[in-house]
Amino acid sequence: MKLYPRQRHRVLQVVTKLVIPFVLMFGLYVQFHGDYGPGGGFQAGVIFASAFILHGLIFGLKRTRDVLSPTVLRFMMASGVLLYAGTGLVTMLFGGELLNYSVLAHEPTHGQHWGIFAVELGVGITVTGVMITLFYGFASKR
Amino acid sequence: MAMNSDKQADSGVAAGADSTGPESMAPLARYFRWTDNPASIDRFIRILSYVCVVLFLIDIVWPRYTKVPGEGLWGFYAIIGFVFFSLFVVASRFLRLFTERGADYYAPDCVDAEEYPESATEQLSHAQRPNDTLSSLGRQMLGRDTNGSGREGASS
Amino acid sequence: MMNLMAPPFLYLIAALICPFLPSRWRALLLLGIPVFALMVMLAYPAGEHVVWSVVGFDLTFMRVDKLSTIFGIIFSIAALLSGLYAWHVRDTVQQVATLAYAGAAIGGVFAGDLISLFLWWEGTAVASVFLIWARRTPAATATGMRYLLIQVLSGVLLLAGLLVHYHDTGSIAFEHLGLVSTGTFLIFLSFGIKCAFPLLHNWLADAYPAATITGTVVLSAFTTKMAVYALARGYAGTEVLIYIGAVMALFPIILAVVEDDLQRVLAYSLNSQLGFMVVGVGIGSDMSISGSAAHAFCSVLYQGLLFMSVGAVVYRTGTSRASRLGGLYRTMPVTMLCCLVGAASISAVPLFSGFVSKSLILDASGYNGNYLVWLALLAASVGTVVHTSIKVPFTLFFSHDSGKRPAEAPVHMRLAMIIAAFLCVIIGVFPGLLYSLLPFSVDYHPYTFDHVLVQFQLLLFAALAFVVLKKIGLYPRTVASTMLDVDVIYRKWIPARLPLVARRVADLNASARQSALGLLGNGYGVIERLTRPGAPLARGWSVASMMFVVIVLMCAVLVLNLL
Amino acid sequence: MIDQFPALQIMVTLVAAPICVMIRNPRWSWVCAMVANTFAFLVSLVLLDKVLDDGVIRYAVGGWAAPSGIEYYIDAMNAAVLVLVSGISAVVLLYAYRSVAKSVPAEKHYLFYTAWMMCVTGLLGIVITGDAFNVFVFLEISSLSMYTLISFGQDRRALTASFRYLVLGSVGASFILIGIGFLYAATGTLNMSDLAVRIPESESQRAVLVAFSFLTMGVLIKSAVFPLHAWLPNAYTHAPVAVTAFLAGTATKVSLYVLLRFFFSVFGKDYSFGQHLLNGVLLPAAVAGFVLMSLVAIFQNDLRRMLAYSSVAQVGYIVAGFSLATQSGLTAGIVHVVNHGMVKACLFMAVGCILYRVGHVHTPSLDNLLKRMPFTCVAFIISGLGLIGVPLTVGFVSKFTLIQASLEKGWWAIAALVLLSSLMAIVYVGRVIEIMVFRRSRETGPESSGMSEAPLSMLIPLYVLVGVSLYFGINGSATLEVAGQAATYLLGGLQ
Repeated sequence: MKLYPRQRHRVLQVVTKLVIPFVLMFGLYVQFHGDYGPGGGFQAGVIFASAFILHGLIFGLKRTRDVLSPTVLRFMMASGVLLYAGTGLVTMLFGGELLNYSVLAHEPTHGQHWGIFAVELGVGITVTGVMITLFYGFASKR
Repeated sequence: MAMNSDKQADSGVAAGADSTGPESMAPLARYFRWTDNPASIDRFIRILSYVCVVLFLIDIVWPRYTKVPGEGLWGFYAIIGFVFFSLFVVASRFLRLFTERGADYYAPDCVDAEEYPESATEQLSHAQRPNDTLSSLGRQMLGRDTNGSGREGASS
Repeated sequence: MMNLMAPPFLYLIAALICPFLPSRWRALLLLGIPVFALMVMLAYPAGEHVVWSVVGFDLTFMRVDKLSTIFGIIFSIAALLSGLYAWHVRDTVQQVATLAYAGAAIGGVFAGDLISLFLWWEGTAVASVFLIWARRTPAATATGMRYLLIQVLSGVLLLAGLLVHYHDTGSIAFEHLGLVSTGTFLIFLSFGIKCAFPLLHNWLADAYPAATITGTVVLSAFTTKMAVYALARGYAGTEVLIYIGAVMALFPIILAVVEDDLQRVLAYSLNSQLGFMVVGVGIGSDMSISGSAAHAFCSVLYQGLLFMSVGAVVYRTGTSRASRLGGLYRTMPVTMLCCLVGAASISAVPLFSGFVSKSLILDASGYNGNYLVWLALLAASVGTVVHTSIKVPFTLFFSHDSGKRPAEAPVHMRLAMIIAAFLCVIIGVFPGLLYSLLPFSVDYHPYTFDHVLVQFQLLLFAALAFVVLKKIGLYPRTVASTMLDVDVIYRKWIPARLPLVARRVADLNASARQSALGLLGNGYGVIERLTRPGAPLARGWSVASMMFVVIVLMCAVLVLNLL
Repeated sequence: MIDQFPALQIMVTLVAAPICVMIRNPRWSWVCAMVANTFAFLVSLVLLDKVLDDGVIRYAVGGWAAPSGIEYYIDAMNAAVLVLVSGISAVVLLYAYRSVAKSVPAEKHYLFYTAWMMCVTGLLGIVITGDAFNVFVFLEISSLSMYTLISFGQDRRALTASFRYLVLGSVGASFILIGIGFLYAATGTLNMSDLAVRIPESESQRAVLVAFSFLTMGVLIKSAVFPLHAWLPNAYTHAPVAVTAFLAGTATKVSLYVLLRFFFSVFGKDYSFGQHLLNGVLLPAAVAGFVLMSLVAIFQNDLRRMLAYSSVAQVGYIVAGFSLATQSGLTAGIVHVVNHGMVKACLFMAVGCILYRVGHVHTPSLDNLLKRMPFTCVAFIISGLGLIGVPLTVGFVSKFTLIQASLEKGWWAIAALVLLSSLMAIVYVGRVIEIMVFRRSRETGPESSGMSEAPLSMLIPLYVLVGVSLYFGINGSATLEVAGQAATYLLGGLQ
């Protein structure tokens, strides 16, 4: 399979367009349901990225880049890490140890919930960004 | 005899250069003029011999205190003195056969081979200097001597 | 600050300021410092003073007891007399060297530990060599170099010995050492060189005639006596010293009898006198040690006196060759009389100083029961008569008339000689004065009838022998010549054979160097082939080979650990 | 607030990294990195001071207590290494601005500083953490960013060098991971203090042994001990010179710290050097390293390459000091970690200055450089003397301690070889100095006559570090005391 299809695979294109929202949706589910069921930021990030990778495979790199430019990706990676680290700093600001979420809210359980949520979100964003960047990187090599 | 011939041979050389009269001698030295007279020397030797005989005889009549065996023998020390003296002389003459070399054997790195540096000596002849008087001695000692020439710069 | 007032340092300070004074003041300094230092010295109570702690060692610079004091006193007197004798000298080098040398020697006898002893030991070597170089002739420079080499060798041996000794015992104290270990043996050898043991004595006869006139007088006083002191301090009662001393007393005599240079004759006689002292040290009884100290005391005086009188002759005639001198009594009667006093002292005529000191050693050796040694010393006494007492005054002042009519010695020289002669006689007449200074109190009366009798027998029969030998023509005439001594080995024989040896060594060196260089070159080649840029060791290894190394090493670690 | 410092130590630079990415402006991202790094340095100084006063600091991340949670553990040993890493990083970063501006395209600068910040974070994290697996995580962070940093090098050889390092580094990291895995399997814990307690009690000693072997190999690869050093010379030669200075001063040193931590704290001295034949591998490797690599350094014509091989040799000294496994041997090794870090960073910074002005560092062509770049050359010479181990320099302090330690243990041959290798150091440093100072310039054109000193912003950091190293050379007891305390901690195990 060629990565830069000039010729059109109609079936694939149509199916892809149908599938991508569901993939994104599932990614978000895995992301936000991670603290209750199987899942978490890493897996969610990969799943989320896979949607864009699929898009890139089918419609070509150029069009995907139009959707999600490398600049945005870089920003995503940085902001994900920043979100993670920021959470840690905030917990320290609240007087706990690094990443001790219990201090984030009045009740430790709530605090941990929020903490995990933020951290996982950071991981998810970063992983998404990294995955797509890797794909761009390899795909752009001739 | 040997001394006599030595003296005669040398005085011939010396006579021309310097007078041997009493006036060229230091006053003190005049008491020793007998050493130049062979007859006086013979007398001196004779007296020495008599004294030796007397010393030897005393040894016979005087019981000496001894601390070393053999020391008490008659004339032990006399014999020792005579015999060892002769032995040393003979031995060194014998040694000389083997060890004598020319005066400049070690030249040039031996002081024997070179003259004594002029600057370190003050070669004044007695004839150039009058006899000392006490006052001249004092002056000399304080370095105000006017007789000697070039004394001050002897070796500075 | 008061520590700097210790006598040795006084001398050194004087030596430091000496060059900056006008000439007359320098000569005065040479007189004043010994007197002042002597007073300071006598003011010290017995015990250890001026202890300086340097890098963990306590260096004792003033160990005052009777043994060191007697040497200190005689060294001060010698410094004073030689200062007076050298009144005419305007040579700053000599004056500084004299002060430094005397200071070092006095420091040496007051040193309470081996390290400070070593410092003074080298100090005497370095200071004294300038007295030789001050003659300023090429030969004197060469001789001085030889002298310095030997003296420094002695110092180096002392240092080595002291290090070994310190390693063995952990102590640097200069007390009785005894010949017990490598360290003490090295120190013994070092003392032996300065004391001119037989076969180590060459420097003595080599250097003394080479120094300046006053330099010779100074040299004769210090170095050897300091060594005698060191032996008495460290090796009293060492038996081998008795035999060394006996040989030492005897053998220079034979050399001296036929020697032409009178200064060298005196050097040999000095060596012979040292033999007496060494025997005394070797016997090690209170009496013999005292005898050695007393003999050293007297020896400095009469030996100095003899050197001064010969020096005065050299000063006036420019030579000390017996073959060129004779009949000088006519114009140098005072010098002659002083020389006779010195001769009488050295040959131990009663009423002169040698008599009261030599008898101590002779009797001590007699009581010690070593018959041969006693006889050897007796023979050496006779020998002294042969080569010094008769030969020096006779050839200088009487004998055949050389025709030279030099003026009498300068006044200050005469004064110095007269004082020395006076001291010799005073000691001879009142021996109690000397005996009260001795390290051990001795109950000894030299003036018994027996003793005076045998001494006169000995001396007068020796004189008789001289007369007889002279009459029959056996007594050796003085001839201008050089007598070989053992130093011929390193002055003539070795240098003569050196070119051959040197060529051999050079050949060997060349071939060895060639092979070594070849080897080195090959080794270098191998290394360079391994390590130059791009060579196996210096190449960037490929990933595969790196992985190979990792795997091999991993296997090695696993195997080693799991076995 | 001061309780939070262990976390701040790594968080500051970690946060700075994404901020750099967002800023995207070369100058401001540098400023951001610089601020963060300076702050980290101050934090490490405070920590060192606190550790020396009050003893060990423990910090439970997330509030989870030690055996189950991740713990930051700081004793004299890692406090010293923290100061070294953050300090050298700060100085070199200050220096890097001009140096990088010339060699790296401007649009990539922010990425460069980001990678730098990540690398510092990783290195500090390795040092500060008390959790074995966390060590691996931070090791990966630092390694990955290091590969990136190296690949910023000017020519394409930098890419191959980086790639080789990547391969070998990954192998090393995997070995470490495998080792940690085995340890976890054998003991059921990842906390280092806990491991130290549980390893002797573990029932599967064979697994522990395998873990030990893998860990050893992995760390040895990362710290470039002799036969496993092959990645280092190329990487050091082709990386941007500021990166080289930074890496030479910190990266291998941190790996050596890990070695120490595992050998002495986790497995214990008796385990590492007693019943096992580690000496049979480690010491010969170290000795062969410092002898052979010094030899190789003599023949190098590229200044950076020469210094790179010399670095391998110095690692040999350090490992030799460790393998003596005595108080004084360890002290020597630790002191040399710090001292060599400073000296090598100085040397590479000086080389960077030369590169900045001359454009190459081909040794034989640097003749008469002293005339043109006096300050740089003087700094090079001072640091070169430190590398040789001339008295009054840091090199002397550590080499002297090492020789003393080996004599103390009775291993005369080691002492002799150290001296021999120091002689070689005299040769290879002396050769450069000779060329710089004494050799007459062959061409007397206008180009060689004028003075063209490196910019102040490069010289000042260089001289700051030279001054610090001189201070520690003259006042050797300062570092020796800290190192001695660290050695005592290590030999006594974890408290």
